Amino acid sequence: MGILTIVTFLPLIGVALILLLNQGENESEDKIRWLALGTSAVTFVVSLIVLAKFKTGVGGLQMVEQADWIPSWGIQYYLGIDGLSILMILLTAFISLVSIAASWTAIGHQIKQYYIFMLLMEIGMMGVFLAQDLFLFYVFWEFTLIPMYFLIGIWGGKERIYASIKFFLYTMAGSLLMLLAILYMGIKGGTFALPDLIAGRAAFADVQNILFLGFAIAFAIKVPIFPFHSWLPDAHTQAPTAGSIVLAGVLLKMGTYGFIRFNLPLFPEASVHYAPAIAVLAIIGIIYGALVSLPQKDVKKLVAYSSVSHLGFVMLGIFSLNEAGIQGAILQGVNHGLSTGALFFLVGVLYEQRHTRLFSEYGGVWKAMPVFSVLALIVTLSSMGLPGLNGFVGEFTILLGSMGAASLGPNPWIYTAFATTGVILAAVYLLWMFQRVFMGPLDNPKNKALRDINTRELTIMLAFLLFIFWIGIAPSGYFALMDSSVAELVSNIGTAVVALP
Amino acid sequence: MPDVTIDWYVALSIILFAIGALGVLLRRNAIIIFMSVEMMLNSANLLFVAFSRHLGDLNGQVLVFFVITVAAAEVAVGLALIVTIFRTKQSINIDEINLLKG
Amino acid sequence: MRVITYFFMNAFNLAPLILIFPLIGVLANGLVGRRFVETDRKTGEVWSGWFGSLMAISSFVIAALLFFSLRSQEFHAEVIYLFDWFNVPSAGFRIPWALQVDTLSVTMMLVVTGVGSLIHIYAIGYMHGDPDFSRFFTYLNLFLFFMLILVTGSSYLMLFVGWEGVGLCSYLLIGFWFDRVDETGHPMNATAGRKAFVANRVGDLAMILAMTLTFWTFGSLEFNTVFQSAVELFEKGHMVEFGLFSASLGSVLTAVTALFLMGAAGKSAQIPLYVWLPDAMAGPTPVSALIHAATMVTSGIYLIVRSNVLFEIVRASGSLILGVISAPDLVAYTGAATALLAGMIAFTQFDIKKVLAYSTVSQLGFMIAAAGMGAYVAAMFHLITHAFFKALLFLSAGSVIHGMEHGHHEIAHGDHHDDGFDPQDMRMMGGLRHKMPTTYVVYMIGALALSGIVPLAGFWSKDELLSHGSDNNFAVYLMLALAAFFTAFYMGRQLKMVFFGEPRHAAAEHAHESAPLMTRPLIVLAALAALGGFLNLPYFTEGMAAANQHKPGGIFLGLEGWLEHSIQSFELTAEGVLHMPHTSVVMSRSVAGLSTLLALAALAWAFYGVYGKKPKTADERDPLQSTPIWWFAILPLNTFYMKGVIPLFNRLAHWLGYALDWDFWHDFVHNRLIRDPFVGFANFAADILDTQGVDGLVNGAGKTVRRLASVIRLSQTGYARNYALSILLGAVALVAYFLLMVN
Amino acid sequence: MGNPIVFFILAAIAIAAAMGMLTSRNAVHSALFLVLNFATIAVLYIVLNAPFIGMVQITVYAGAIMVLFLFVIMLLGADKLGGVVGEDKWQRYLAGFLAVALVVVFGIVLAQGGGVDTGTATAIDSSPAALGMRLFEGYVFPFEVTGVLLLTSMIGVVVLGRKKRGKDA
Repeated sequence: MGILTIVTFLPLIGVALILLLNQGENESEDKIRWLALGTSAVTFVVSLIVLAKFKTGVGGLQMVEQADWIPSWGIQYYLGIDGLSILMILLTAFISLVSIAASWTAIGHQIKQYYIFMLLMEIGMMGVFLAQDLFLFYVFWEFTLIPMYFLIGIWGGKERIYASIKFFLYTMAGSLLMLLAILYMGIKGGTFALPDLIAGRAAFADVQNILFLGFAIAFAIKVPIFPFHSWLPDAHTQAPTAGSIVLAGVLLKMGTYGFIRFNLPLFPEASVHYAPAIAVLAIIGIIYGALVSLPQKDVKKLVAYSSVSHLGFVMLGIFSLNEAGIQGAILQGVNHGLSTGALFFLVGVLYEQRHTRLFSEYGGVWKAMPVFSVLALIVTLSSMGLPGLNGFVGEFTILLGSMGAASLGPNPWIYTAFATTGVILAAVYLLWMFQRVFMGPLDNPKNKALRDINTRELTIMLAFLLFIFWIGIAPSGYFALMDSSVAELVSNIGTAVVALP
Repeated sequence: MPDVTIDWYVALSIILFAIGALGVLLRRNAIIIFMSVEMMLNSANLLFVAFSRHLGDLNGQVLVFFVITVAAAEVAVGLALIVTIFRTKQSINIDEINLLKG
Repeated sequence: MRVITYFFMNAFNLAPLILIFPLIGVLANGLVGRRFVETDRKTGEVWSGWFGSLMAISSFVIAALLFFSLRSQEFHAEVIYLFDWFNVPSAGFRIPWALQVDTLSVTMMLVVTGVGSLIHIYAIGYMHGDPDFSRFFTYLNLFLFFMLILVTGSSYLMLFVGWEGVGLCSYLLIGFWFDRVDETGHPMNATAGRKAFVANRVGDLAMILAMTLTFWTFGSLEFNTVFQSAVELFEKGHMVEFGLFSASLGSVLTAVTALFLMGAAGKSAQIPLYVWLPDAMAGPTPVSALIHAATMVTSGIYLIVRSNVLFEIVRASGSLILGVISAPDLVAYTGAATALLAGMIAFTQFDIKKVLAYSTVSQLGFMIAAAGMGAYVAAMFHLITHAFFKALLFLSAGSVIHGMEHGHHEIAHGDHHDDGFDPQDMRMMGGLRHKMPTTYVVYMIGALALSGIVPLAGFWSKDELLSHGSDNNFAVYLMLALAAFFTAFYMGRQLKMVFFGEPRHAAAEHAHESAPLMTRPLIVLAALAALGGFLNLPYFTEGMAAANQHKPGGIFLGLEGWLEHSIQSFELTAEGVLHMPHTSVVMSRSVAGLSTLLALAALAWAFYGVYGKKPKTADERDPLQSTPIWWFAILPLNTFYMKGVIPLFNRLAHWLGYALDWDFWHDFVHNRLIRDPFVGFANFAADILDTQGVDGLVNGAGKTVRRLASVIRLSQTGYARNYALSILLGAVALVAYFLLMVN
Repeated sequence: MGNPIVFFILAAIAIAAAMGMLTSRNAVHSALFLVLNFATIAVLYIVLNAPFIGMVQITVYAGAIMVLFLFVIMLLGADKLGGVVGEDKWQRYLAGFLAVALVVVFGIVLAQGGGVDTGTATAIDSSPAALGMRLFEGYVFPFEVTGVLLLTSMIGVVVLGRKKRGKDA
């Protein structure tokens, strides 16, 4: 059994152990929590082992595991990792660990089921990033919906049923088109293995625009690209804190990852063909998301819309179709996971104490919770893209990519200029958010009783901050991880697209 | 007098299978339904052995061996279930057992 | 002895310390300072404040060591590599964290750490008793840290780190008293900080675009590489090509430099982005002195001076923006216009700090204009002297405010009854020269230096700048000369209103001198403001200049001789690329004479003319209030932004957020247009649905599924027989299909 | 593949026994008919050159399994619950139709002679020894799994058959 299988299915052991425990007594509730935390911690450690075994100079797949699954259809159990997915694996392991730790006191009922779903979620996400067989990928892709559906539907806010069903059906509807595209290619190509399909992509070159769209819509809904974002504010606001963290941290990245992993290498000409259109949607998303964030009355909704804006940057980077753009996009995916995850966590800390997320209820919190506020400030700044913190690194690399993007025609600077306005707008809405919560007079008596951050929360935040600073100050190691794979991907696109100079 | 070909065995097997199926569908007594299932299994076994002979392939017999084993296990568990159900419902009438109703 | 020599002459390895010291200060004050101050106020303040100041002083020492090291190795610049920051090998994008130590950056380091140290010490006295004492010093040290990154960075990207970092500190310090509210209950300080940050971000947009463009043009963002390849490309006359983009070097650099101007306009408060600086006065006064007068706001000038090669290439290439004006000229005109406009707005202010704030905007305009004209050394010269006297003025103003507050405190006897008293309102002051003699003297020196009176620092720097203007760009010269006249006038007005006449408020009568901890740094700064001009004295006569071959020598042109190792301006002539003089080597007597005359006239006019007898009471109208000059109090951009752009923006955001995204897209399109017909169809088809409470397209689908299921579930009788039957049905159908149809 | 006369006799007995099982009102009779059916089939196995399977059929099916059935029938006293489905006549008709349809379909196919290859049978060594070798050469793992399955079902039966603590007793 290879290490990738282990890292994917390790949480199953935790699930099994939790199943054996009785629910109800306080003692076993704690046992469940510790078990879940321990399992995800071990998974995180294993993911670090994967990192240690990972060879940076290699562009292709590593640690490949391949076995027949349904041979008559050419479906394989095919796992592999490369520069495009290594960071996603680490992010998944990290976010899962953190979100389980973050649920410690926030979840009060049906604890057993809750942690089982969290661990199942982790399996699904790992599988999505590791599967190299389209069919296997699809199975994992759909599998992630189920735990998230329950996480929102059972432990969510007031409108949780509405939000969970909307989340489920919205993403499901998108994936159906992808399933059709996958089946078409798999049956025509006789295999579902991604590397084989890429090698034989000439076979379906004539319909690649349609196939591209089939995949693109599924991923676009997941990302979400404007105008497919309507499910996001509902899901984010209704999900429990940990659900939001996972949702923003990893689930959205599945969409952007899908574009990089499947759309670009499978349909290079179509990618170039659609690049300007997607870039325009991405830029609309950047500006629109930022503007819509501004007047929100609910903290979580603001952060949710800000995701639309941030993910716009990621999409722009991907469809720059050059090394800087794509690497920036991958890294920005990670950054968004960290910053927004941390923001959701912070909101959760406040919510646990005050049971409201309305701005009007807050103000001057800095006076009551100084340490918390400083941490929140750093995270806000990271989300805003302050140089020296992680957000800037990704954003700048993306903008660098888009400025030099051949895929965006002879005047890529127009795209870049519009995208960069997001930098201003991010400052506008994030500072407005920060001011409404933390600054001003502490005049709501309920806020005076707020306790500052406790050790558990501080530990979680420090874990976030470690990466926020690390990526911000010394990201070269992160780039080194993906460089070869991205270079190979880009040259792969380049050789396929003769039109490109 | 024609030679006995594989066709004859197929025919016999199908008839037995059909009778078994009828038993499952028509009888109310759970135990008899169970016996009918066994008969359907047997008809399949018969076909296996016949084809094994016909094609000169021993694997068919191996498979029958496994089927018999599984059938034995199945009967054991199935009968235990029937006993348990009888204990709670005081009946083995299949029409009174609908715990799976949606 | 040799060790010491080595130590002094080769301090380059110590350069990282200049960043590390402030960082230590940040960590110390940030992590433990609060607890320290809270346990024992008195000693805690001493420790916290002096530790922060000590870190600033240490940085100053390092800067001084670097200064000597540079001298000892003949001004040869060094780049000290620390570690990789960006490294994207396949994209060829590699930016290290590295420190550029050359004469230009060391100049900035000295100014920043020198003035910074004094202000740190002053702040120990000024912030005494503030509940967030240690937080203040954390911010100050953090600011120092970022400012030093800005000036020492070896690449545009590193400069940008400092650029944004100081913006952040500015935001934090303006909003230092973030819980203070105005009459309407609005937290004005927090809002002012936000305004500063957003205005700066507008400039940052330009910076990011400029940097990405620079990278694709030259393949690097490091100063040395960029400037070298810029000159090479220019000499070869190649086109710039990347991706499908293609343009001439001149037009690309025009875009880059114009974007740099926009960046500088944000940070250095130029038209059209100056509006944040006056509001920034909401921060504590040491902050206004350090950040919003002496150091941070000058980083725009530093940027332009640093990029002098690019600006000069644009000038030489003859590329115009939209065929109208070249980028360096635009810089010059922007600066001159700002100098003039801000000078006029300063007339109309009553807040002692706001006058100084607009004055700062105006003086920054001088520097920008100088840089735009190619007078880079003059710009830097004015930057340094301005740092001295404007820091002095702000700190003295702080001393005045402090004195007024104490006076008010005395008369109020701890009774916090507010009678509309504002310690910063000049109308409530008057006659303070008797109450606060030290402050009065140093303020006077600062004001005269700013007005450009011989032989104080401001005279020399402003004069150098003006004479360059009269040689190269007469329109700019005229605007600047007029601005200089205004400068003297509003300073005269301020002096008169604050220190002369009779006290117009009880608080002013009871004001008294500030503590020595505050006044001593003032005296040091006053000395610098008086003597700063000697940094770069011009030759007084043509003969003296000729004797030295028009090169720096002796006490003359010291700064020029120092900076020419970093500023490599050149112009294109028939012979090729030539070095160009940065400053007028010889003093222009006509320019100097005229500006001195104008300054004296303006001072006198303010002192004895307009404000000769007025105002007598605190609520008297200003004599200028009925003249057109007063329009500038409301007309300029600030009103336009606050009343026009921002409400419009907010309304747009609100409309997008609620009307478009929620009501239209979320509710109407998804619910009415997609869900309802869908559900309606489902109702019709299934005929057992009710239309109550259906919600959302997806809900509709969900409910449809559920309703469909409620029909289908009837088939799930739970009777094993029914299941068996259906299995058999399927089996027979399949068998029939395979056996009959397939054959 | 055997003497036609033998085949017909055995087939007739098997079908008759099956019908008997289907129609008996008494469950004990049904079980006995089934034993007869199994025994007939065992003979057919032997005719088909599968002596080992035939013996297993006798011992396991006709012996062990059917004894178990009888045992349960008597234990529960359920021998009198006879008859067929009462209310839903359509089910009865449908079931009958399907059974006939199944037979008819195969009948058609067989009549057309297109169903299976009707070549001559191949003789192979199917002695118990050969079967054993095949079992242990190619099917060791399934064999082991079968063992586990039996063990599992045994445990399952024990658990199911055990009286619930504190409920019945």
